[in-house]
Amino acid sequence: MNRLAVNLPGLSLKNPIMPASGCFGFGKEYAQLYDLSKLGAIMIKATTLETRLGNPTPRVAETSSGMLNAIGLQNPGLEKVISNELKWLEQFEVPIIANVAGTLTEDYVEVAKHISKSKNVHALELNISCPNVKCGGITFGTDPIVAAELTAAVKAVSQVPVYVKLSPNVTDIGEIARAVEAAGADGITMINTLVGMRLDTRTGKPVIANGTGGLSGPAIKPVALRMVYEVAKQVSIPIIGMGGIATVDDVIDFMSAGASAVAVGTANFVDPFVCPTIIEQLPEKLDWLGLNHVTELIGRSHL
Amino acid sequence: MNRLAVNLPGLSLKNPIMPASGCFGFGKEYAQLYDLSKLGAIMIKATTLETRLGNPTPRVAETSSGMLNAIGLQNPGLEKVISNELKWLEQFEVPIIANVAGTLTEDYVEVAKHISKSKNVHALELNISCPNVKCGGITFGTDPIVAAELTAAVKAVSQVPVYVKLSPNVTDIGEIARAVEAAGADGITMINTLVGMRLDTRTGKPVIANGTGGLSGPAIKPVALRMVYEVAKQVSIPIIGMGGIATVDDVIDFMSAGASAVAVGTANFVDPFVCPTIIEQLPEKLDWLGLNHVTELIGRSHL
Amino acid sequence: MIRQERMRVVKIKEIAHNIFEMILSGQLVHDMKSPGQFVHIRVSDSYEPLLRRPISIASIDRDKSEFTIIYRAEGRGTTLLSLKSIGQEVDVLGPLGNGFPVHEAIAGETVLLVGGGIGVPPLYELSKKLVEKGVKPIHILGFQTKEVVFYEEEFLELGETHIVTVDGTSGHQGFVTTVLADLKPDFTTYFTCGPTAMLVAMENMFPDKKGFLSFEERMGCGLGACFACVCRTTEQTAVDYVKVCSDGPVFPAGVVQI
Amino acid sequence: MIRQERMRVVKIKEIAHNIFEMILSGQLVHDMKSPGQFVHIRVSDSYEPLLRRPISIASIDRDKSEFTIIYRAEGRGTTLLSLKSIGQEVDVLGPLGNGFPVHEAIAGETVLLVGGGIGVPPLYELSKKLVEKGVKPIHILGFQTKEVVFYEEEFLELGETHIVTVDGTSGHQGFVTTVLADLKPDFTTYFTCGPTAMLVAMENMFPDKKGFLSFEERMGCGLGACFACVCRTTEQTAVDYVKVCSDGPVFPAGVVQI
Ligand SMILES: Cc1cc2nc3c(=O)[nH]c(=O)nc-3n(C[C@H](O)[C@H](O)[C@H](O)COP(=O)(O)OP(=O)(O)OC[C@H]3O[C@@H](n4cnc5c(N)ncnc54)[C@H](O)[C@@H]3O)c2cc1C
Ligand SMILES: Cc1cc2nc3c(=O)[nH]c(=O)nc-3n(C[C@H](O)[C@H](O)[C@H](O)COP(=O)(O)OP(=O)(O)OC[C@H]3O[C@@H](n4cnc5c(N)ncnc54)[C@H](O)[C@@H]3O)c2cc1C
Ligand SMILES: Cc1cc2nc3c(=O)[nH]c(=O)nc-3n(C[C@H](O)[C@H](O)[C@H](O)COP(=O)(O)O)c2cc1C
Ligand SMILES: Cc1cc2nc3c(=O)[nH]c(=O)nc-3n(C[C@H](O)[C@H](O)[C@H](O)COP(=O)(O)O)c2cc1C
Ligand code: FES
Ligand code: FES
Repeated sequence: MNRLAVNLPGLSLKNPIMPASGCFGFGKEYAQLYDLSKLGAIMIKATTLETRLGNPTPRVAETSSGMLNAIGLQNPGLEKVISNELKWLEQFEVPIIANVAGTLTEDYVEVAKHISKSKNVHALELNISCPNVKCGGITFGTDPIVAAELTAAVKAVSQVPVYVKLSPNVTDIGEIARAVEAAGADGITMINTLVGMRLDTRTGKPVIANGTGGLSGPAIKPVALRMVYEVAKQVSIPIIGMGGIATVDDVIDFMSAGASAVAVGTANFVDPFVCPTIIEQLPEKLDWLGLNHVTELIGRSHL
Repeated sequence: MNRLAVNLPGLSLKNPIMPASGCFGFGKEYAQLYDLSKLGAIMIKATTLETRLGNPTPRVAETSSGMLNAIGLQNPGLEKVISNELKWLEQFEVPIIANVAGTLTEDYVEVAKHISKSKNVHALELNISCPNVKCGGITFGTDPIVAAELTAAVKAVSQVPVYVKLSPNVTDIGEIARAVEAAGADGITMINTLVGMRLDTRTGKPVIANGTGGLSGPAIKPVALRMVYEVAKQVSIPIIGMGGIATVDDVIDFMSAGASAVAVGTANFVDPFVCPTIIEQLPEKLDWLGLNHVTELIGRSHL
Repeated sequence: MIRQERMRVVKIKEIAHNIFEMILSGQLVHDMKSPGQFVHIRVSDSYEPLLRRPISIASIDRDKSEFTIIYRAEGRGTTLLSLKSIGQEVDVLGPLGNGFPVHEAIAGETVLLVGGGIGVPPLYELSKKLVEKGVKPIHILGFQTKEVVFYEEEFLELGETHIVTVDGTSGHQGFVTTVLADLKPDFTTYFTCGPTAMLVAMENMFPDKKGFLSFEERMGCGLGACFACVCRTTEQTAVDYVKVCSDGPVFPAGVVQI
Repeated sequence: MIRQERMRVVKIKEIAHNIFEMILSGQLVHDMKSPGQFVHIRVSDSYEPLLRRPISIASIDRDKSEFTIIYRAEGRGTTLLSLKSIGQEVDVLGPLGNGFPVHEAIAGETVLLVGGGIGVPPLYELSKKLVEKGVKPIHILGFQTKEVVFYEEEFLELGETHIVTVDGTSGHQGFVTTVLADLKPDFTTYFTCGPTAMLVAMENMFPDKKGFLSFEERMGCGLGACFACVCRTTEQTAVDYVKVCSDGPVFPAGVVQI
């Protein structure tokens, strides 16, 4: 028995640990460091229809226990992602979750339609929560009706299950979660970054060229955990939790709050081996808790 | 000329630094450490009509660069606050901003009516953003119409200017800010805490007895700064900024983003002398920036 | 007076498994008033960890301007504290709170000092003060296991000392209450510090005795300002609540609802 | 191969005002390929500061498994790094990026090495490698003021060295370009590292020369995965952008839009 295996719509995960979208590129760089087949899955960088060159630099800034980023969805575009990146990833035994972004509903639909046909793409992650682009992104993530419509439109064309990635920058995240569930989402991934800002104390101007950026890292863990806990009570589709995860204890916490699997983002920059390290430590941690299987963790806060 | 003086509705501040509500009690404890007359103002602990005993303990938990609290508005109640606490504070030359809380609109109105008559209360801070009480608090702070109605009701009875304290747990904080401005608010104080959670990794249960708590401290500074920046663009009433301020540089940042004065909360627990220290360092920092007066900082990010 | 001071580490030693004794030097020592008071320590200049850690004063040496703390390196903060080396500075806020009332014991009397685990340290300074005064202490010190027993010798020098471990690997086997039930000591007043379960047991065992208990609660400010460490009181008291940090940590038996 | 290693501090010394030289020991040294590569350093085990800091490799001693970094203690991270002491461990990720192409210079040639401030360090290992090969380096090293000048002797040992300070307190007065305008040196290739303004000046001054420039950009991963450090390229290139961390930090003149 594999004590770490988790089954989710479209995803047969050998363990519940995966790198978060945008924090792992398309895997090539981290493949220099370890075998990507160790991972439960990989959430690849957001893919848009066309090539995107992203925002001007500086694109990142450090904050207390966190960082801001405004990459601006830079990516080679649908075609190249399919023919180069996904193709290259086929050498690993790891399911890919393709993060889909766009400006209009049609963009999302187009990307979803094609990328979901790729052999190793086992699920889509609808990015309706990117705070760093002018149109699309977060605008879809703050209105339950708009979010539901987009979800339904993508579901209609996708060959694989669709997870919707929620934005924490809302008054009531449960409302959005329920709306996308009702619209047919197979799962939820959460949370994306909190909108934040850092100023250059000397000049008074924003450090990030884009002005604002998305806050990630350990600083946001309490907010992410609270939201996972809240949404877990309100939906019955599975949640992939993220936001500040950096240690095996963080994984336990998110799964306890109701996540069925987790993603690690910013922590990859701090410790590039963080994912395999956590995977290695999980069994020992289950022993410590007196649990046989990682799925026993899911939602135990609610018992 | 006092380079640090700032004039705001009802408040003639000798400097723009004040302790934030709930992080300084009613001043007595910190008066053992330094002369409270040094402070620009004092925001006292939330006052409700009746005595409140608050939430069960544990009420606080540490997080990365932050902390969660769920005190639950514990306070001796309106009468005792006026006759004991405010009376005692009269010995200091420092304007008091009274933080007003309640369950129903009538509670707020009643507290505001009486507390605003106290000699040293120069302004009210309407707490429509406390995340740690079941009724009242944050429920008033997430709906612009409700927030506006409450503001107008309190304005109608208050003898002193009314500042409204905004919650960051909303999709569009600018909307709430505009609503309370239109309803007659004299100023805005922001931000209150972000709703968060910490779990005991061993048991999977929340560390804070209340379940969730309010996240404060350096971790939330980027979010607070972004919100101050955003609201400053949308309203013309002054803002008292807060959220993670711990150093003189943080003060510069918040004022640059558009705050006319700032409040220091959690940092008082880390360094009980943080307020006088910052006040002492401010002139030197103005020199470094080549500025004559602290008011020149206000909103320079927007230039 | 409460001060904030960067105090110098004069000594640091692991005296039992994960239990560290640290001696700090500075002026703040001269403001310490009673055994059982505590200090609030910032373990690093980073914001992570952010909050100070409350640690009891275990021993005071006024002549040398030094005092001792004894702590278990357990979570993030105390582990960082255990990594300090001699000569480094530690940011200390204190002395805080109200300690054990030494004046409640009279010369010639026998008193009971009951400590559990990391609740033992403040009893050491207390015992020194009592002995100085001519009071005879009996020490009952409970630990989990032999590995984490500390200061047995030090307490023995001051008076009768009984060690008890849950697994029986050192001293008696059981809990402090096991020893007390066997020993049936004759005493006027008890002083105790340790886990809540032990405090409850003590109150229950000696309902008619004068006793003083030291409490623990999660803290924010440590000064009385934030209402983090509030405990409800029993009906016998005139107030609804007390703050562990500024009203306590030591309270007479029967005050705090436990 | 890129490794993550806890390397030991063998030496740490303030060699100029706020400029520190640190020697680190470990196996990672043996994977270093070219001068101009960098390492990504985690300065503490706390999450605050969170991100690694990119620092150039200033000198390599393969025999001893040691390498040197030289950095200015400026912000929070580098200040913490400057407080390390001998024997402590530092978490290093590296070697990263592509350095200066030593093979572009041929024995007997004269080349120009132009550095500004904390852009000077990587030129030292580069110069050593060039000299080993029989290439003759001319060093033009610019600093703000005398107080922050470092490694003058070390560069002198390798070849002709001109120091220039903005305020004229050491060497020539002015910028590296002032010296270059006076000196009119004869060379085949230039290698440069320093503030962007200096890189721009170099490209403008020698539009027809072969040149290699080392760039700085804020980084997240340091590996090429996060798209933080992207620079737009000029029209002469086939790609739209390059990443400073993995495609650079060194690029041929004319590649990066500056
Ligand atoms: C008045 C008082 C005196 C104390 N004296 C001693 C002593 O002499 N020696 C000793 O070893 N311990 C003592 N403690 C307990 C000590 O404060 C905790 O063990 C310590 O705070 C744990 O911090 P950490 O960094 O190891 O754990 P973490 O898990 O990192 O702590 C996280 C947060 O929880 C708080 N916390 C965790 N456990 C406790 C606890 N038991 N009580 C209060 N807050 C806690 C921490 O202060 C911190 O804010 C005392 C506690 C109090 C209230
Ligand atoms: C490839 C490369 C090689 C470098 N080599 C050296 C060297 O050999 N010696 C040296 O002194 N400096 C070098 N630098 C610059 C060095 O990285 C920064 O001075 C350092 O990151 C500043 O960190 P801090 O903690 O002092 O400042 P903080 O203000 O605390 O830094 C905040 C954040 O901004 C980033 N940052 C700040 N300044 C810079 C900068 N100039 N470039 C990139 N990121 C920055 C930090 O990495 C951190 O993420 C190099 C930079 C790069 C990109
Ligand atoms: C540099 C960077 C780039 C990101 N890019 C994307 C992206 O392309 N698509 C997306 O859905 N989320 C993106 N995110 C958000 C992360 O996937 C994740 O939701 C968030 O960072 C919170 O997790 P963390 O705290 O572990 O980083 C990005 C985050 C970072 C830091
Ligand atoms: C322990 C604690 C108690 C608080 N109590 C109140 C309160 O009574 N009323 C209120 O408006 N805000 C209260 N706050 C919020 C603070 O005033 C402030 O808005 C928030 O903590 C953000 O600032 P900081 O990061 O500087 O702490 C409290 C915060 C803390 C940490
Ligand atoms: S810790 Fe703040 S009141 Fe006791
Ligand atoms: S720093 Fe991440 S791509 Fe260069």
